[in-house]
This record gives sequence, C-alpha cells and structure tokens, in this order.
Amino acid sequence: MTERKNYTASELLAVMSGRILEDGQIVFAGVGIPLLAATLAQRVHAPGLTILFEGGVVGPFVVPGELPPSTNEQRCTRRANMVLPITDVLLLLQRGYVDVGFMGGAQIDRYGNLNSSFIGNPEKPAIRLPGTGGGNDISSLTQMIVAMKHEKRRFVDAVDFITSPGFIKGGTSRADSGLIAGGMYRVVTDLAILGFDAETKEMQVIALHPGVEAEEVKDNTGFDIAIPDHVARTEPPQENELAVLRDVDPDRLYTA
Amino acid sequence: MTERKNYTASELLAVMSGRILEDGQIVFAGVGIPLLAATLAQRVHAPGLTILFEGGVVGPFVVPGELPPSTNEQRCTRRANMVLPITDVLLLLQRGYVDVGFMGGAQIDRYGNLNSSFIGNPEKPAIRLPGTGGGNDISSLTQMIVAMKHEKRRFVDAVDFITSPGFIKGGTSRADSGLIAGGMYRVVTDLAILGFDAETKEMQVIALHPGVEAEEVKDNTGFDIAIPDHVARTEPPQENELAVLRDVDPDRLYTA
Amino acid sequence: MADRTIVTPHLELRRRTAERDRGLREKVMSLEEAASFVSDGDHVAVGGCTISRTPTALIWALVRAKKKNLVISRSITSSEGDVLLGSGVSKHVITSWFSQGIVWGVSKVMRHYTESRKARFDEWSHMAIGLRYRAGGMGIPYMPVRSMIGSDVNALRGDEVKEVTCPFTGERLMALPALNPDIALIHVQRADAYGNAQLDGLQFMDIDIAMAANRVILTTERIVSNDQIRRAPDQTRIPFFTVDAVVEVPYGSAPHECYGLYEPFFDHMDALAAQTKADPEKGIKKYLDDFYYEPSSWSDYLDRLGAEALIDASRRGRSIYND
Amino acid sequence: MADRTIVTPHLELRRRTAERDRGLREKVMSLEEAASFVSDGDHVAVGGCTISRTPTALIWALVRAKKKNLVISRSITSSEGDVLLGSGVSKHVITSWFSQGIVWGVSKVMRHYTESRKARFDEWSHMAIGLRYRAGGMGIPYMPVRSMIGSDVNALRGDEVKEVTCPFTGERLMALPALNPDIALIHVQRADAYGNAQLDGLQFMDIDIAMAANRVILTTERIVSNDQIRRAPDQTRIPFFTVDAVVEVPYGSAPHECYGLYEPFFDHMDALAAQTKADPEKGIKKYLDDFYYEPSSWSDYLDRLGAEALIDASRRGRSIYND
Repeated sequence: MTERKNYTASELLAVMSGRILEDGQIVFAGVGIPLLAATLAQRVHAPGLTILFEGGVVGPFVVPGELPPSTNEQRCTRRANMVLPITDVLLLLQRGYVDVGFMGGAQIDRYGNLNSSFIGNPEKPAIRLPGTGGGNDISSLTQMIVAMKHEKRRFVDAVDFITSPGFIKGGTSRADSGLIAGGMYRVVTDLAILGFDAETKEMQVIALHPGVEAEEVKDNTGFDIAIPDHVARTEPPQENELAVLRDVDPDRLYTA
Repeated sequence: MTERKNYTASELLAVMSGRILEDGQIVFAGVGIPLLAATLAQRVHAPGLTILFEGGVVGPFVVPGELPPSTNEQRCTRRANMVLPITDVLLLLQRGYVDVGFMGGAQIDRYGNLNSSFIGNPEKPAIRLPGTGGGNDISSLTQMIVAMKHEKRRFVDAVDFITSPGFIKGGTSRADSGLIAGGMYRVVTDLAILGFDAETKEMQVIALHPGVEAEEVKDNTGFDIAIPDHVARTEPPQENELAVLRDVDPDRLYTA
Repeated sequence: MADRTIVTPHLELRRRTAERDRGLREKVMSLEEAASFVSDGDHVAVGGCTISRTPTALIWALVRAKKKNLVISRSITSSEGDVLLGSGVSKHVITSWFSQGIVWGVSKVMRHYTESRKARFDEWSHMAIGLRYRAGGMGIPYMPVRSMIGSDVNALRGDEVKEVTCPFTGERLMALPALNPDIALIHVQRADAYGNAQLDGLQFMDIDIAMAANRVILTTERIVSNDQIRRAPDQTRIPFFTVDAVVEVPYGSAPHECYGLYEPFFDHMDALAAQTKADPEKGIKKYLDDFYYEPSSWSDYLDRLGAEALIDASRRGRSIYND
Repeated sequence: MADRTIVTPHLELRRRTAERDRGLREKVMSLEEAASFVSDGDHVAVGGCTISRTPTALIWALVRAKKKNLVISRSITSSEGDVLLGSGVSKHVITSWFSQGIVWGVSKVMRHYTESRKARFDEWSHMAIGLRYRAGGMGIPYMPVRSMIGSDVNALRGDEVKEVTCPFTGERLMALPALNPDIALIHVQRADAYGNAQLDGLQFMDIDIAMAANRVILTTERIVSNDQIRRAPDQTRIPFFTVDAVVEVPYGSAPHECYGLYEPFFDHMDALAAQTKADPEKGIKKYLDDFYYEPSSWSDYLDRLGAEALIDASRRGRSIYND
C-alpha cells in the first residue's frame, strides 16, 4: 500500500471515527474532528444520529462552511432542536441519555486516561493547559471515543495528570473509584483504531489503517502496546465520505 | 362599639392581614384572602410588594373581577413579571428570597402548627383533607402569616396532624428539628391579631378587632390563650380599603 | 407496588434508558396506540397541575383500556385523580394535594376511596414531589432539602425519607428519594412529529417529569413541523429523545385548561363536583359512563362537552394574549 | 480569599439576602455606578461562556476602577480572564477551562500568570461549576454528583469536595460545595428597568448564577418597558428581585458575541491572541492601554473596535434568524 493517499491525516481521523458512530445514537461532541465525524456519520449512514454540544445544544445541523469555532456560540445552535443551559446538557450524561462522548485528546495513557491540565508536575507545571472543560464529566459519565494524532509524546505510559478518567489504573479501578458507568471505548488515531482489554483495561490495537504497519504504531506509542498477529485492517476513506467532509468544511478549518 | 359594621368578616380578615404586609416585601400567597390582602396592600401602602404564586408566578397584577380560582392557572399569570416551573418558585423560599408566606388555615394549634391533612387519627381518619400542597414548604422555609376564621374547632390545643409546621412543641423544638429558618409570625382572624411568645412560642393575642372583647376570643379558642390586660385595638377597616377590595372582587367570591 | 416508589439504582436506570430508541424518528400515533405503552402496575407521572394542562385525553384512553394498579404521581391532583380512582385504574396516588380544586371543596371521591382504604394517598410536600422528579431527571439518587422536616408529613413517610448531614456545614437536611416514573403523560400546546415540545406559560413540573421518566407519551394541541421547532430552539422545553409517542389531540386537557388556548370548563366542573358530592361512588361512575365509556371517540367526547362550552373556554383561554 | 470559595452557612446566606432591597423598583444606572457595587476581595461570578454573552463592559468598568483581589468564577474563561489577570484585578480564577478559545491555542497570558504562581487557577469540571452555582441558587449547601470522582481534578481540590453515600442506594457520590458568589455580572439582550431579564438562545449558567449570587449587576443591549416583559412573562429568565443594578450598554459583550445580535469580532480576537503570544505581559498591557484605560467612554471603546467591525459582527449575529 504505497499508493498516494487522496486524504489528509485529519480527514482519515474524521472518517475512521465517524464510522464507529451508529444510527440513533446520541453523541456528545467537541468541535473539530468530533463534530466533523458526527456530521459525516449523519450524512452517510446514521441520519438519526443526534449531536449534543457542551454550550447547551441538542440536535443541531451543521451548515456547510459555517463550522462553529467552539461548542458555546450561536453558530452551534443552527437548526438545533433545543437549547438548554450548560449544566442541563451536561446532566444528560449523568442521567444516561448519551450513548457516546466524543472528543479530541492532548495526552493519553495506557489506561485511556486523558490529560488536558498540566504538563509536568501539577504543583510546578512546565505547561499549564486550559483544563477539563466538560471532559471530566463526559469521560466520567459515558462511553468515550477519542480522536487524536498518534505521537509518542501524546501516547504515554501514565499521564502527568488525570483530567478525564479512562480506566484509571486498569482492572476494576475505575468502578472501584466510584465511576460505575461509562469508560473508554475507542481511541481513533491517524494510524489505528485502538480499544481496551476487557480484563486489564490496557490499550490495544484493534485495526490498522491502510498502509500502516504494526511497527509504526509501536514506534509512535510511549508504552508497550499489544497488537494481534493477524490484526484487522480498516477500509480506506471512500470518495463519498471525503466529499461530505469537503462539503461541510470547504475551508479545511479542521482537516488541513 | 355596637355600631353596625359596614364590612364582612372576610373583608375584615383581608384588611387586617393586608396591613401587616410591608412595601418591598416578597409574599408567597395563596388564593382567597391572602391574594386579596396582598393586592389590597399593593394598592394602599405597598406598591413595591411582590406576590408569588405556587403555580410558578412572580409578580402578577390581579385584574379586577378576574380573580384566579387557584394558584396554578393561567389567570394567575396576568401581567406577571415571570413564570417559573413550580419547583423553582418553591425553591425561592428555600434560597431565602421570600419575606412572608401567607395562607389560609383549616386547623391551627397553640404552637402555630397547621393541619390540612387529616381530621382524627391519620391511620383511620374521620376526614381525609386534601393535604399540604406547598403549605409544608412555605411554613418550613419562611416567616408565616395565616388568615382564618376564629372558631373553637379550628383553634385546638394540638392539631391531629402537623401538615405545616409552626413551632412544633414550642420553645426551641422547631430549630431543634432541623428547621433553622422561618416560623409562624402572625395569625389574623376575624376577632384578633395573634402572635407568639418569644420564649415559649405559645400563641397570644396582640390586638383585638373593633367591637371584640377578650372573652369572645377565649370562648372561640380551644386552648388557654394569653391576652394582655391592656391589649391593643386595631383600627376598623377604612373606606378606601373596602373600596379596593370591592373593586378587585366585585362578585364577592372571597369576601361574601 | 411499593418498590416502584423508591429509588431505582443508577445502573438499572441507565440500562432502561439505554434500551430506549432515542434516535431522531417520527412517533406520531393514535391515543389508543399510545395508551398501549402503559403496563398494568406502572408508575405513571401525570403532567400539568390541578386543572391546568392535565393530559386528560391520555387518562381517558387509559380508563377505556381498563388499565389496572397504576401508581399515579402528580404535583397536585384534581378531578383526573377522582376519575383514576373511580375507574379502578389506580389505587395509589402520590401527590401533594388531592381534590378537584379549592373552590369545589374537599373531594368526596378522594375521601370515599382513601378513608375506606380502598385506595392509598401518599402525601409529600409540593416541593418534595418536584425535587424527587428533578433528582430523577438529573440522574442522582437523592436530593437534599430543607423542608419536610419536623412535621408529620415526613414522619408518615417512614423510610421513604432519610436525614442527611451536609459534609461542609454540618447542617441537617432531609434526603428526598429520586423518582423515575415508568412513564409520564404530558399535554402541550405544540410539538413536532419527533416529540420536541414547546410549552407556553406555566410549565409546572413537566420538564423534570419528562427527563426523569423512562417513557414519555406526549399529547399536543397541534403537531408542527420540525423546521418550525428548529427556528426557535430556545423555546423547546422537552427534547424529542425523551419522548416515545406523540398524539395530536385538540382540547386534550378539557375540561381542564391549556394555557393560552382554553380556560377550564367551569360549568362542567361544577356539575361533576355536585354529582360526586351527592354520591361519590355513583356520581363518578355516572360521569365515567357519560364521558369516558360511552363516547365513540375523542371527538364524541368533545361533542358531549358541547360547542358552546368549547367556544366559551377558548375565548377565555385566548384572552391571556389580549393585552 | 480561600474562605470565599467554600459554603456559606444557610443562616448567613439568608441574612445577606434579607438585607437586600428586593422590592419592585427602578435601578437603572451608569457602568461606573454599577461597578461600585463590587468591593475588593469579592467573589465575582461572570456570566456567559467562553466568547459568548461575556459581560465585557462590566469587566471594562472594574478594570478602570482598579478593583483588587477579586476571586473570579466562570463556566469557561476566555480573553476576559486574561484581562482580569493582566490588569491585576484578579489573582484567582475558578473555572473549568481557561484560554481565549480552542482556535487560538493555549493562552500565553494564563500560562504566564499561573505557571509563575502570580495567579491561581482552580480547575473544576464544567458540570461541577454549574452544579455549585445551582446548589447555591437552590439554597442547599451541597449537591451530590457522579463526576469529578477518580480523577486528579477532584484530588487537587482537597477538602473542597467530599465523598458522600446515598442513604437509599448506598451509592458513593461526590458532594460539591454550593457556590454563592458575592456578586454576579450578567449581560443580556433585553431587560426592564426593574431588572427582569429575557435571554435569547444560549443561556449558559446565567440563571443559576443570578439565583445564587448575593448581588447581580445586569448589563443589557436595551432596556424595554415593564409592560413588554409582562406581555410574555414566560420569556423572563432572571427575576428583578435578584438584580441590584441595570445598565444599558449596546455591544456590551464586544469583542465577544451576543446571541442573535452580533457574533465575535474575530479579527480583533486574532490580533489580541497574536499580541499576547508574542509577549504575554507586554501584550496584555498594551491591549489594556489601547482598549481599557485610554478610551474616554464605552462609545470611545466601540470606536476603537471600528464601525466596519461592528457592522460585520452584527450582520453575522443577526443571520441566526435568517432562516
């Protein structure tokens, strides 16, 4: 598979994660790749998919070329079914109405914990990041899909700070901590689709994207990651999928 | 004072209780006498008085001749400043925004406890009454004014059932039970204005209405009630007060 | 029945919710089809309050379908409660106040059934009922509250309420158990075919009920397009994914009111009160025969209310917007 | 300062509320008069979210009045947070996310002040902030929640969160402490002279903030008559009795957006981000000089944004209703 790719890494992320979404689901989505992927899913195979935005929006319909820059602005409400206070849209997660939380990630570890708060020691951080936003709530209260670039510095053995809990220390530690619902479901990268071992809750490769070899994933992951010998392969992005992405994001704000 | 009265007992109740309300207060009012009295106060001496209705209404303005039959219907919202869900208007009491709760009473006891649930033993009642509605919340969470007819069967030593707590068993028992705010402030009847002893929390007479003698109050009260030797006297209803009442309730729905 | 009224454990609540089809899909059906979502023994939350926005048509359908042993909850229960007891559909009502309305005095039907212990009337404070639904809608198992303390109302509830201590202030509060009804019946002014509902005027506890319940049946005065809903999404009060059935029922609250559209049918309510005062059991049975069992359809029911009454109630109802 | 962030005991909360003049009265005043309601050291809750319905004009007035040691809380904090740190008005921000906005990357101003420990940024989950305000507005001292468990977000909060057990189900939950700000700053599309506010579109946490705070300063794009409010009382979102000051400030959120009226001033925001990225301290100081200290009035501030930018933002803002 050395043929020239007709899509960017971001488009690959959007297509691969969009395919995981199912018709009829309610998806709590961040802007960027998650929003693009959810919109793609709506237009390709999941017309009954509902998007929720943290700003308080239920079931918006993205207008091509007018992608919102955050989930908390009026553009997010275009052709929405409902607008709610922020706290109430987040409470939908706690009540159990949401099937999937879907966000990007800055740093993730072996057990799917995400860090968006501190690089280095939180007491004296090298970098203070913006923080959790709704990330902690979403990952605490529902099943999660994370879409992110596959880089060694992002895939670490243990995050510096657990902002959004995955499986904490693996095994039953998540439920033991009091988080009785939800958990990390899939991590979608530009190299692979990753899941978590049913028992140990360690991240593992489920499928490799076209043209990607197992070594490439290992090289770009900061911990030992299990890859089955006869690992599955994803289908490359299809023309109709790429066409939708380019229609929705003609300026390539999120897919450059 | 044997002159012929130019007002009914209900009008007397409305006038006397209306006078207790102060400008700028927020009053959680029931229909009937409380609503009439609050409207009277607004038009005579308290233009900045705000009425709240249990159905979720903030600051309505009663249209003469269109008195609402309950606090939960559209007539209650006429010229209101705001409409809220029921739970949220009741939460204003808990938050401390309300100065006075103002309701009628079926049965009251020495410590200002109200019963609107059961006559007789609750396990096998002689009469099942409609219940608390918001009465329990109002009397638990704010200072109370109660307007009711002064009859022996209504003023009892101990109510059969405490629906809306007054001072429970007197003394500090209310606060001891966990009700740290509010409490019974005044009971207004067609005979007198009643208050509560600062220490014992027993009901006592503060003032007698025109033409009423102390004996008449004692005869119509089912427990020993303290009446000061030189008890105060209320001023009779004034023409302007009666005129407002008759304007607001021309059909004498609540003042017959 | 009693176990239907305590707290549903979180994972069980989630399991039930996960099983529901929450996708964007049309769900318009008839009253009879909608009534089939209610199973005997269900906890049914009734929207509206007293004689306002009562889902009368749905109750009418449940009575005609001869449902049994429903546990009914409502903020304040009016004549629809008398109908539910008199028809045998329910023997257990959870509410804060139960009578047709203040102006009609204490309901003889309620008295007849509760005093004879043919039916149970569990009394909670009005805010307690509301906060129980709200906790249920928020996905928490209890809500701390400062009322229903010190009175006999909480004493009578026994283990259904618990005292808790604030871990920050040490204050004593009451814990109210979350209430997640099996099904909610709600009547609104307008909704789309997916179940997005927009309410005018008084909202009562309907939004919390919708969020808390495991199913929602919506009746609506009219079904509007989804496009109309999407042009004013900040007016939507109940989101489609909580709703399982949408039924268009004009005058669906009659003889009670529907804000901005019709006021209560006072003459009808007066006659009902007089009839049940004279003889609670016979009075309500005759009412059920005349208005619930005999009509061939909802339109036939409205015929029995009469065109003059419909016009008068509508004139009064719309007058709220005459200013 | 720290004691400003824990739970106010109920009787103290009530005492403060009882002292407020909650009567129906006019309270229209200037930005400068309104800013005088804020005392040094106050906990100030900021309405809106990120770059939407931010009470920019009030923050502008606070900066110009050289307030000190304000503790700031907000759902999500954007460039107004950089302004509050850079001006020295605040050294303590309580929020769930702090940067100008995703598209502008991590704020260098936030990083500069927090990494050097010149300022404190207390991180809570977004829902936790919201539920803290909500508990405050409900008059309860804590709210049970199922998030902020198991992560380092709660671990870092130490004694500010407590584990509780549900007395009904035995489930473990986190107790979030109620937050009752000393004062809330809220910008709305329209309000009357008494402070009845009607919001269009996204509400964010503004209603809970208004109910929770001990004072509310409202800025509004326009002041409408109380008659207009009373014709649609179901559109009122903030009741007058929570409000202490009303100021009419057109474009009061600029350069952020105000739903239905104007979108963010993106070019202005781009320039601010570029300027603070190059040198956080100097960049924000220059911004403060240019837009906060030098303008002679709010109109002068708007002049500096420029008519073309005002018209462009308005065209985009109103387009939400073009469908």
